[in-house]
Amino acid sequence: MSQQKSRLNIKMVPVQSHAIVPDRDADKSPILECHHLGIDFGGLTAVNNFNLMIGRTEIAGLIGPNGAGKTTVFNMLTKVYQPTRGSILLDGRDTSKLSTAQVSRLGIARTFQNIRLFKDLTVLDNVLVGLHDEMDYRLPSAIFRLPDFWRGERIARERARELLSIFDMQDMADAKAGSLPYGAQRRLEIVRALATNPSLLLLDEPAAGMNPSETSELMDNIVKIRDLFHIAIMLIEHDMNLVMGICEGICVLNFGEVIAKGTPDEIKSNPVVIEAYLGKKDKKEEA
Amino acid sequence: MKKAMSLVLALAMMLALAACGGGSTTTTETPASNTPASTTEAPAASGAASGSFKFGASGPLTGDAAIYGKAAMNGAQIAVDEINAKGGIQIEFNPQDDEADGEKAVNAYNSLMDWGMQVLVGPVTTGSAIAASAVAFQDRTFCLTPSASSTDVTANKDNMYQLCFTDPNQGTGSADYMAQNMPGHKVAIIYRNDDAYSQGIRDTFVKESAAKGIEVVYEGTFTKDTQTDFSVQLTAAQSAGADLLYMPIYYQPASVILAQAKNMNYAPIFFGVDGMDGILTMEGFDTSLAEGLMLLTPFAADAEDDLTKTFVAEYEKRFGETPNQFAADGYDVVYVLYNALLDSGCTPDMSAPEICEKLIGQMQQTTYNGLTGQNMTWSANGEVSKMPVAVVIENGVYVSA
Amino acid sequence: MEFLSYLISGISLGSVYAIIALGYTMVYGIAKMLNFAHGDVIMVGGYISFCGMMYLGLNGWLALLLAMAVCTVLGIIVEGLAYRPLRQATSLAVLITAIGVSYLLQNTALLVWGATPKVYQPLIPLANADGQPNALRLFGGQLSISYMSLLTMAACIIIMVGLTMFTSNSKMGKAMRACSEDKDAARLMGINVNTTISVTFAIGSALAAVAGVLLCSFNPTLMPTTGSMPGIRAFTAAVFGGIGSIPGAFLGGLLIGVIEAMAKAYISTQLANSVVFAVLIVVLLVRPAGLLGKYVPEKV
Amino acid sequence: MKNLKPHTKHNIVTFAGLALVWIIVSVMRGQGVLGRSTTGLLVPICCYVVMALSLNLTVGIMGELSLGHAGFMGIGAFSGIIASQSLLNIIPSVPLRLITAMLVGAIFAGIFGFLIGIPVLRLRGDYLAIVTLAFGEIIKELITCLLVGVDEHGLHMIFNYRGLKNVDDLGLSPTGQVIIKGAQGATGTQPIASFTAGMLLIMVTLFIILNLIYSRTGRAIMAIRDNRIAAESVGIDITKHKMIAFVMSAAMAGAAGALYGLNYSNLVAAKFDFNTSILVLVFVVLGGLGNMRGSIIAAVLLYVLPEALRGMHDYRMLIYAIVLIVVMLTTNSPVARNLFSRWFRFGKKGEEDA
Repeated sequence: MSQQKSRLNIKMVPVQSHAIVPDRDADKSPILECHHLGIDFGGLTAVNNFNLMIGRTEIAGLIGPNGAGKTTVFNMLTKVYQPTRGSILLDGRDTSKLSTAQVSRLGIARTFQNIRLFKDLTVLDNVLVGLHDEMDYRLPSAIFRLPDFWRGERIARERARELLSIFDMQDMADAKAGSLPYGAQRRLEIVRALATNPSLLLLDEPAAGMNPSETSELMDNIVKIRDLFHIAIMLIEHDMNLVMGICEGICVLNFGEVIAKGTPDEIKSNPVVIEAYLGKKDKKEEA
Repeated sequence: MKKAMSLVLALAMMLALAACGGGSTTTTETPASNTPASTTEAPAASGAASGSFKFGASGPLTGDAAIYGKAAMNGAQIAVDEINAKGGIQIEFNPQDDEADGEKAVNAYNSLMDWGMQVLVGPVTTGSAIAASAVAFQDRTFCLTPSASSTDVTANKDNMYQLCFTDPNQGTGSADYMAQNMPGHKVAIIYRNDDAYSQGIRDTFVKESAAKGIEVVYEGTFTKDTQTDFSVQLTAAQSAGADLLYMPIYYQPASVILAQAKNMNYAPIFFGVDGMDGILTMEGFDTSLAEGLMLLTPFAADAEDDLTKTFVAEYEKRFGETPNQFAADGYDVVYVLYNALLDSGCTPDMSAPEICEKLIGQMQQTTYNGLTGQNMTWSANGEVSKMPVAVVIENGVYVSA
Repeated sequence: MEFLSYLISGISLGSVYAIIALGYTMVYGIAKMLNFAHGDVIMVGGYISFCGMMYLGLNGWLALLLAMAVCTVLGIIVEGLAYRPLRQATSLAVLITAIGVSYLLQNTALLVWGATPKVYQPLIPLANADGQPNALRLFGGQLSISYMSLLTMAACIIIMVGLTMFTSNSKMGKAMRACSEDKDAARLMGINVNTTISVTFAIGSALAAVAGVLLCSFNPTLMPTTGSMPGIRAFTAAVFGGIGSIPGAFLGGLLIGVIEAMAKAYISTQLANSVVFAVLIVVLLVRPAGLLGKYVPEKV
Repeated sequence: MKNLKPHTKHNIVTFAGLALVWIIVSVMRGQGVLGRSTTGLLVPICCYVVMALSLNLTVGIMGELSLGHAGFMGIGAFSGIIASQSLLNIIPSVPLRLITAMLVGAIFAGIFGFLIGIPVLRLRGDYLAIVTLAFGEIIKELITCLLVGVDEHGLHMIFNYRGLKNVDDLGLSPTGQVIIKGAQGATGTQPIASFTAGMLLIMVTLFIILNLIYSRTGRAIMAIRDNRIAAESVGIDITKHKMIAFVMSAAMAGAAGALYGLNYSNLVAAKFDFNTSILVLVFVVLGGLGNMRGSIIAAVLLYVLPEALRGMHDYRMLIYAIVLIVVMLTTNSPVARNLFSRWFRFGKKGEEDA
């Protein structure tokens, strides 16, 4: 937990995939930088001294025991909570004065641990809400159904169907989001987040409640998304197979502090992490 | 499916409209449920030709103002039954609820027109009367309102007449009386300023009192929503040194004022207007609170003349309570209308506009002695001329002041 | 001195609002519904005690007990018939049903007791046998506080303290708090949620009866619509103090009464209502959950 | 067009139904089949339908409970009356003047909607509801304080908050005309509202609302309703979109108010109180939240019900109350709903659409 270690960027693994646009190179500049980020709730420090950098096409994992403050980090990044200390830079721009919506427009999209879909809207409409800013017609055009309304809607709908097809969901477009099965709801949340055209996608426990085959499909999809869109992805996950399988860099959080950072192999063998996960006693027994 | 739905939609609307039309026709044979049917003595009639006039009536029978409407309708019903019992041309009476609301008053009026109304008793309250009389003016239906007292009710409408005093009339009357009989008092006024009646009287009173040298030291207002607590207004009136409290308001808030003033040990002379009538007959009212209360009123339920006594006895028998001024007004309206109809030679087979023209001619020649005044006459603009009587309450009864 | 007497009339009026608001806030806190019929239960309480005194010859206190008993039963019946079937429904559906119940009570009262106002005999007569007002005279008679006002204030404080102790100490009170936090969890813990809500309504309605008697002691005219405006006032008071909070309802009621009196005295009697509402709006902007309400941010 | 199939079809049916009703009612009226009472109800029904539609935008689409909607109707009514009465000589054409009045009503109500929206929309849930109630009552009391007259020098206006002034203080010239007399409200208004105007207003309102719903703005508003935090996280500006819905809702209520006010020669501010707000809310809830067609049907049926019950005299409001409770119980209690959904497909279907 030394200052020096925590300042380090998560080590990047070169992109293995068939990237379409390979010029978004991760190493040139980080997409996200957090410096000494911290938040208190009524005198209680939930997260403290959180430092992190994520490369432009990196898949990063944020892990830690329950209550470690992982979701709180996401909430600070998306400004659902206002950090008490520290700064967040997205693509070099300071987000401290921005609201959730503004941060989203700047390029951070997220999903939620407890699914938050617009459940009375159709699947397609959920994605279209994500594409809100893609459509540039104004309210009067909508009310009088002027040509730019039709054009904007047509393009957005095509785009929405395209996005849905990533997860093979185009057939469900007209179903109510609330009526989808659990796994589909999780996928729809990801599609909706992608619709906002993010440069950083935050996934909060994307595999929660999924069976192994669904999880492995999800792993493929996450990598596919990164390769297709050339974006950075940061995920919170308890499924270690998923995390170790696709994350290129991993950050471990415990009691609101970063206790370790590194590649999956480094994390696996890090005694501090093992201690945090399994407890001191177990570790000794193991040794 | 969609077509079916649109059909259902259209059907529902049609049904709704038809139901409404149908509803109004079913009212024909059912007058107020708690009164004997007035139509029983009339031959089973489907039209006006069979010897009965159709009197419609409109007033609030539910809601806050129900007390006024119910009293007026009950009074009118007694008059109708008396007339029908005597034989001759009968009256079919159809009272409708207007909730003291302009919109509902127009609805009630239209419903009565469907029924075939020839003359209208009402509407009872000012706002309703203005709204409904505008429609009646165009239809040429004659209206005589028992109690809607604003000058706006009759303004520019030759078919609209009033039986009660107009508001300015009462304001002037009160100021005159105070200037003559009780000079030198410091006057406080408490009135309800979201009520046309109260505001109207107050406006004239203030104007007149300035001219007549009456000193007004405090004016307090209240609204429908704040008529439960007057301690602030009373404290202010007391500290302004007022020794005469003028209350151009109805009797329920007045009863609260009397109780709260007593509670504060504030005892000015209380002076009310015709709306104050009824205060003594409120169930449970401690009449000692009203001791010394002065009021101008056209009707006193404990007057000793035969007409009043019979009416009060009948009213108490039927409805279990003492009639107030509104009941007397309703009673008089029916008689005035009936007499005027006969005097002008109207017959039940005439249409409402024909009757209206005849009555307009007749009303200015009519003189009527009734419960609410002697030698009532009407001017061309529809206002009644009768004398207000000042009474003072002593030992729980009215005594001429 | 005038200021003091305005203050006192404000406090005594506020005490009545507070008692109504206490009932309101209890029901809201546990059943999570805006019971718009609460004001009309007050009216029923007023009529019942009136009838008790006029027709049964009971004295004021016995009539009060009678009214409390009848209102308690009424509250349980209304809850069981109208609200219980809607436990799973949207809050708006319950709200509209409550409005329906309110119309029902008003119009039933209109049919039973008629439109003519009844005049209520205050619990403590206005004047004693000598014709002197029953009031505490201070400062050589310049300031008089009626015993009725004192009684109301005392009743208000006793009820507030009693309710606070009841909800924090008794078994039923704890069940109520559990239900207000999470009905499903409470059910799993073996609490009978329906019974708990019924008891809440019973208490709320009994309080409404007390409020009815006190309200009518100040405002002696009793009509079928007597309860509606105080009902809305009490709703305002409950929100003002933080809906669901018992001390909040107490504080809110008192403040609303005082603000109303001060507005009438120093701003405009006509706009007194508006001033009360304007203060409410400002308070809610500064404290979005009312004075003593807890603002619970949504968990993400 | 091909992408908008389901709801477009639904909406065309709704409009066709409205047009059909319009034609049938007009024909029936021409034939004299409709009685006076029915004819007299047509304009107020139109006004309440528009009120229900506009409130449904706030409650159903935006998802916030408003208890002060009648306040906007009142603003529209009185500003519309002032406009119409003061333009009596300038715009002699009745339809033109009516349209002007409705526009003025809509604009004023919209402006107030914006001003009120600034504080109101920062709150949530029941707190928002009570503040709308508060504003509704404040608007009512403020209008009660107004004295307005017009003469050749223009409009004269007094804010009579102490209650000590009267129409003489307006300083009107002898030819002047008083439009609003404080508590007595607007008296002597020339009633120019018509059923045609009412039907047109319904259609325009419906057109605007439906086109709003099926656009990016409408989707954003509904997204906020369904999940505020998620909507924010995809970049939706919460305040802006709520404000759009609230202002449009207020403006449409204002237009309805203007039409309503110009249907009667007397109108008092007390009409636009809490009870009227509740009345409209009942239409919306019974018609189904977010279901515009349901709002129309519910407004018509529930407005007509007490009128149809006139024959019941003293019992009619009692019956109305019982009907209200029973309908709420049968449509919302799970047991009853299961029973009903078996025979009565229509109601459920309506809820799913729109």
